[in-house]
Amino acid sequence: MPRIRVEVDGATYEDEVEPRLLLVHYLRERLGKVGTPVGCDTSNCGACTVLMDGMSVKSCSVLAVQADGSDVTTVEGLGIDGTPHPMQRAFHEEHALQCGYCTPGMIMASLDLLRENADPSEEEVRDGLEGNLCRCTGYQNIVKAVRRAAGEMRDPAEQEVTP
Amino acid sequence: MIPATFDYTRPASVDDAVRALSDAGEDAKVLAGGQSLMPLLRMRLAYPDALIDVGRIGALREIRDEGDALVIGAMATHHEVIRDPLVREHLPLIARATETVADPAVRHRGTFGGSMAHADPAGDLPAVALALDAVFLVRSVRGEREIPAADFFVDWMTSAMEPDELLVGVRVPKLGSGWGVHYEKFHRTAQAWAIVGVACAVRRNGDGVEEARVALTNMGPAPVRASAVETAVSGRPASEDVFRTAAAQAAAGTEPPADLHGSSEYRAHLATVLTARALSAATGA
Amino acid sequence: MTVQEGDAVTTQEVGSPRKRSEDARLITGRTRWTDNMTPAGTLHMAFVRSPHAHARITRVDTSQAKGRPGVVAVFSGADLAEEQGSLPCAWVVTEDMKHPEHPPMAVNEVRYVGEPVACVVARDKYAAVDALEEIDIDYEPLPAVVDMDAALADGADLVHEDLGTNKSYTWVFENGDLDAAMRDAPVVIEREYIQQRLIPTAMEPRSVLCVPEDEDYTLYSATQIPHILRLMLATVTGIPEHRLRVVAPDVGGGFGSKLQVYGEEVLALLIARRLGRPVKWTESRSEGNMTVHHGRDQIQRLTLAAERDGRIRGLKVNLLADMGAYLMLVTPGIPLLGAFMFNGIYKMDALSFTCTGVFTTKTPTDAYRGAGRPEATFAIERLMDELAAELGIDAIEVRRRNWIAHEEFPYETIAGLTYDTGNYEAATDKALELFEYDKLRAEQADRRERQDPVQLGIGVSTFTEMCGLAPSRVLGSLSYGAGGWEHASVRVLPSGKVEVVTGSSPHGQGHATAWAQIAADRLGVPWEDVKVLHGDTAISPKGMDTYGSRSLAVGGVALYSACEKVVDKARKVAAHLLEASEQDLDFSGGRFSVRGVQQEGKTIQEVALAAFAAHDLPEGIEPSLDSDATFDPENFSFPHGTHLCATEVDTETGMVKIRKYVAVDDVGTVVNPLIVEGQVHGGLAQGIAQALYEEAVYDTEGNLTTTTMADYLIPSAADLPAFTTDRTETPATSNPLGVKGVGEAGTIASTPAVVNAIVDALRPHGVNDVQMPCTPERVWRALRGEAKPRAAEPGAGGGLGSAGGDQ
Amino acid sequence: MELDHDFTVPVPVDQAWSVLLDVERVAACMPGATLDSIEGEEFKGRMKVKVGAMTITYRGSARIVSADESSRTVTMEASAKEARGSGTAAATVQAKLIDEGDTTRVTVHTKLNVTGRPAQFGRNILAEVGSKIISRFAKALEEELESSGTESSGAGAEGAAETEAESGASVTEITPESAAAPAAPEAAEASGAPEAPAEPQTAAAPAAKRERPLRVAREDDAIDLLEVAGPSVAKRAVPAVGGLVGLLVVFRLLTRRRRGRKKR
Repeated sequence: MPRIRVEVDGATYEDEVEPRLLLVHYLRERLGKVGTPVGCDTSNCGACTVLMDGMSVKSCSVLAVQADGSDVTTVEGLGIDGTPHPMQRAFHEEHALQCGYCTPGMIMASLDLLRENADPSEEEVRDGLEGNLCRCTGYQNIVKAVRRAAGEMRDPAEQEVTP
Repeated sequence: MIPATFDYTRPASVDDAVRALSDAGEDAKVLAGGQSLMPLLRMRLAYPDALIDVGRIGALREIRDEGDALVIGAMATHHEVIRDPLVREHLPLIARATETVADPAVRHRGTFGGSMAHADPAGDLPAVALALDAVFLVRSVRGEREIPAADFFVDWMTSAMEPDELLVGVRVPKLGSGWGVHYEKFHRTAQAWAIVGVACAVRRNGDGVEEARVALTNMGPAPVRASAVETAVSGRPASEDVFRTAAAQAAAGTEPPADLHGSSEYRAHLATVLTARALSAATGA
Repeated sequence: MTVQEGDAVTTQEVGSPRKRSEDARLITGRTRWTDNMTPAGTLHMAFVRSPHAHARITRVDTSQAKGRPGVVAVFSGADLAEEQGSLPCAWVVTEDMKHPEHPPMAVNEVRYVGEPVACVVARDKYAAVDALEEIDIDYEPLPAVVDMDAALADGADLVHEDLGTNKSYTWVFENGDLDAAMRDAPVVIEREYIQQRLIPTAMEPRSVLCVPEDEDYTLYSATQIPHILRLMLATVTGIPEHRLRVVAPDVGGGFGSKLQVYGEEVLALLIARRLGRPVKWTESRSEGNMTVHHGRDQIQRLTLAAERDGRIRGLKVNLLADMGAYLMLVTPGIPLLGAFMFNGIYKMDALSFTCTGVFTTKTPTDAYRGAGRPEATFAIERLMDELAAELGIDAIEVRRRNWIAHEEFPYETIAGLTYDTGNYEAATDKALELFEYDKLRAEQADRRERQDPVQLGIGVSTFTEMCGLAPSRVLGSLSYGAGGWEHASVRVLPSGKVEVVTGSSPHGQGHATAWAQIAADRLGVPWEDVKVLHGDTAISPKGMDTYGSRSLAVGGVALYSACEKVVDKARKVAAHLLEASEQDLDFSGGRFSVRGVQQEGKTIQEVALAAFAAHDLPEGIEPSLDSDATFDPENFSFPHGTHLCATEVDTETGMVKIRKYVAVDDVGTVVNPLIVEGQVHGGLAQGIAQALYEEAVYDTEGNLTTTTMADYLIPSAADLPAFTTDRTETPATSNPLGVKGVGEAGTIASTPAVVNAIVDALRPHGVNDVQMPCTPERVWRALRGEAKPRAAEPGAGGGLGSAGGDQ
Repeated sequence: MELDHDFTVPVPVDQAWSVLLDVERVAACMPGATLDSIEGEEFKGRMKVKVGAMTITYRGSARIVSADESSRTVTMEASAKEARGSGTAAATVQAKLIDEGDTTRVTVHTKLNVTGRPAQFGRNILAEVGSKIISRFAKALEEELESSGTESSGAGAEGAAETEAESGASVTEITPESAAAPAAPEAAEASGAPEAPAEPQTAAAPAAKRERPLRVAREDDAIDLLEVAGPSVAKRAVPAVGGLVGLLVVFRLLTRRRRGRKKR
């Protein structure tokens, strides 16, 4: 069995895995990182979205062996010392979740979206989240939350640039 | 669902990869970005004996300028292709069409070459390759060969590559100046496959059309060039009327599939409407 | 309890947009989905499912699978036949209803694609799924029964040979003289509408974990109904009810699909009992699409008679409702929930409703968001637009001429319901203003004039619905197998903190937040001091669970009553402590004070501590303020509203784009506007998705071809518009909170608004219907004047086998 | 799914009739099928369908359920299960011969019923693959019937030709620059020459692999896992083969193939 070394949410893991083991199952069943759920088997729903080396991926469509040497961030790795990440906070503030099953993936996809576009329009947010399905919210508040988080995340950045 | 077992190798070079592919036999599959293969594995519609993961071969990821053409490494991700300055400058049609592929997370993993080798008639990129007269660079232990796009897409999810061959890159001639491009994708939801897509490149000469390339997505078991349309617009004024008349022949000679998402008849109709729109968009008419 | 009492309450929490307390764990991934739990020793189940729509099982060979590494046990249906019983149907709608046996795992015959046939239990999921390939099953195929009309024809192939018919029941409701209404009616409109089959698609796939402990079993399940499930599991398996504990941990959406007693739940329990180890099963999405009960699937044959001035005389409704292969928990009753809604908000002289439940070799249908009411609302709201078109009257105006005026409430409808309150005028006026109706009508005229390839259509839906299921006496009269009450209890802890226990079982709605708001107001304690407990039969022993927009309108009111009882008890203790008479005490802001002597008082926390200490309690008072209450509503609640939708229809491709959507809902008193708005948004998305995207499609041989999300199209953010939502507020008079249900309203209202808008855009082209989902191809075909083909042609976004087999 | 094919073969009806009754020969027309055993009237075998990355292997049996000489109608049934999944495939093939003197008109009515995963997608795998397989079956049957008229002429040519002419042509067509199959392009261009495709087949091994036609494994033969790849390649290639010449090629090769039965 191949041996992999992965950093997940700041901790390093080394494991022997079956080649066919999906990254999401590795996270959930081997590492106990059950914060990332599985919602489909065709990579449509996006519930399992995590960041791999900073970029969003659907962890049901990546093999654990493919993540060898990578740095994986899940929803559990966001925030510092129990303080939620601005994106998490915005989802709460804007009531951008109901059942919450899509939320981890939605949050991770939203972070990826802001990595490339710090100030997205409503339409850009909608397009950017095309790969993440939610059945509860009708997306309206998700869009609001992402734009709110974008605003909050831009501010500290601006402060850094203009000391 | 869960994939069945398979062996896994991760060669470090193209040479190693083709050797591994040759050794593994015909039931081995190349794992590129895996964004089409993984669902098939998970649904157990595919049972490869072995996966040869070419994801770590840096050389396959390069996009380089060869003067009158770009060579896009097979493992360049959709994400990289969309943002590549060379692609954006010389082959904007590829960038445009790639933006419509799946969703951002899939585009981070999915690769240019993988989409081509998968040869899905509903995939957006094969028609683009066909429209741009791309040439597929294929390697095996037996050597290297080049397959023109017109010969590469053989049938429903079937390319001209042999089981022991690896797609290493795609050489796409630059369009040069005077060309306008557009990819018109028609689908019911953002994530859905194209019911029909039209890849279009038009070179204008003043108010007229000098040359046009039109290729259709999902209008048959493989992408097709709408050559009747190309001929009909060449040398004519770039006007909506001309485009509409020419596009009426878009479906000529095609065998569009009938499936849940559209009947053959509807696809044939769509091809005409979308082709006219693509021509207009490409020429700014 | 009276309304006046309710009015007296200071409402600082109720009505405020509290951010949800549930969110903290959901946004950080510290969730408790059933699949997240894997106690030591857990075994994993996987199922072989029928590939046939209909077949006899002639042989099941599990021997090879048993030998696979990691496999602990393999069972066929025959192996469990003695103990597995039959899955329950709690709603015997007529005395002669045909009600077939429904083994959790098929034994002799399979009747839909996806029906479980054998089961592997292994050390992990991977090993279990691998072993499925080693199970060898022989089938003798039998004819698939896909089309409802064909299923009812003489000599039709039978789904259940022993029943001798594919008809489960015919249920009739009639009021008024329909013949008189139809006779010489100046306007008669006849239509056939198809309610396509839908797959509920909660984001969390079903999952069940059963942990045995001696003779006791704890079953964790992604369910909406832990209480009902416990009773039903006991009934089906014979395991005594008190030995069973059912827990609904975090549940990722339900929309009716988790209002069910599923075979996998029964089997997990039986197999955990056999093996003495925890057993878990989680479905994959493609498995779930085949086996989670489906929704809708009706053919509606409608005749509306009206006067020339647009006034409705009467409506005749003839329904065929696809039951699928078996009757599940409330399968046969779902279409009947619509029976009383076909008249909508309108006055009419006669209503005749006939529904025939039909067996087909498809996944059973059951509740899906709205459950019967969206179908009825669609029918009447589509007919109102057709009537307007027929008479050349504006679609709003024709409704005005028929709807119940606000001063006419309470109003007994032709369907025999008493609508307590409502103000259709107010909601409509507000919606028209927000929508800029006249401006859009002008644009529509302009586009028509210019023969713009993109036409604009405006769709109206002035809906109401009955929810807050349900008065037990009504359920009894409909032969439903249980009551419709709900239970709540309130525990005031020694420190003054409060635990609320509710029999409602949330799966995303936000009960923990809203219930705390209600309790905080009633008890005068800080919102943060209230903890809401639910979803575990060991913690919340009584309940009727969550569906039918009932949680707040029934469960919330039970809580209100329980809080009243706490205050009554506390008042006695406080009076004693303050040496005042009860009548002289005021209770406000959580403090009892002696009237006229404001400085003398006891907070409810002080009273709670005193009750706990019990050192000095009045005679005959127990040392506790804890109280519980059960509320059985006297009536349904009737939320209503006006939804307006503008669509842009590309006449060249048939593509529909929603340009603008305005929803003004009246859901009575609002406890938490944030949550209400969220419910409306989500409801709209699902209703719009029925109109435009979703359909479960079977081919002629009964194969479901929409088993994945690549084919069953759930809209993403990029596919839906931004909604403009607002409210009017007419409190319900049927409960002291004045609340009405809101969970299903958006779904019920929006579907006809969208389709009306599409038809409105195309009406100048001679189009008066587009079948749902209104795919580009269907719109295109409608524009070409093609009659609905009944042939088995693929495409059009749909195929065969969904409500009627045409497309 | 029901499919109809109709063709005329240049052999008298009696001769065609005898071929139709030979299950082995008829079953051999199913592309990608391998015969494992013959038990009385029942033929057991398997069929590997490979389309792009997808692979489905079926195991099953075929037999003649009725043969009515008076109406010259043969009905054959085949049923199979997926080797690794729960799905099934069943086909009822009714072939009817109509006497037209020196020639015989053949109508083939096929009812194909596929269950399981291949039938459970909106992208119609079933239609894409199933209809093409059946079309190729009908085509092969046509060729088999035609070959019956000149069976002796091809006898003895030991199995070099493993591929139908049309597939040979298609292979060469799609891999014109295959370094490993240098002979292939010539073969394609020379497809008019009856013997031409025979030679490159062995040389062009990797190329031919994807496009192997049916072979029947004898009891004394090793079991051969075969596959259908790119089912409509044949169709695309037909124009390249062209007209009567093409048919002649087909007929010769098939005849030899039947005699050859050589293990690959």
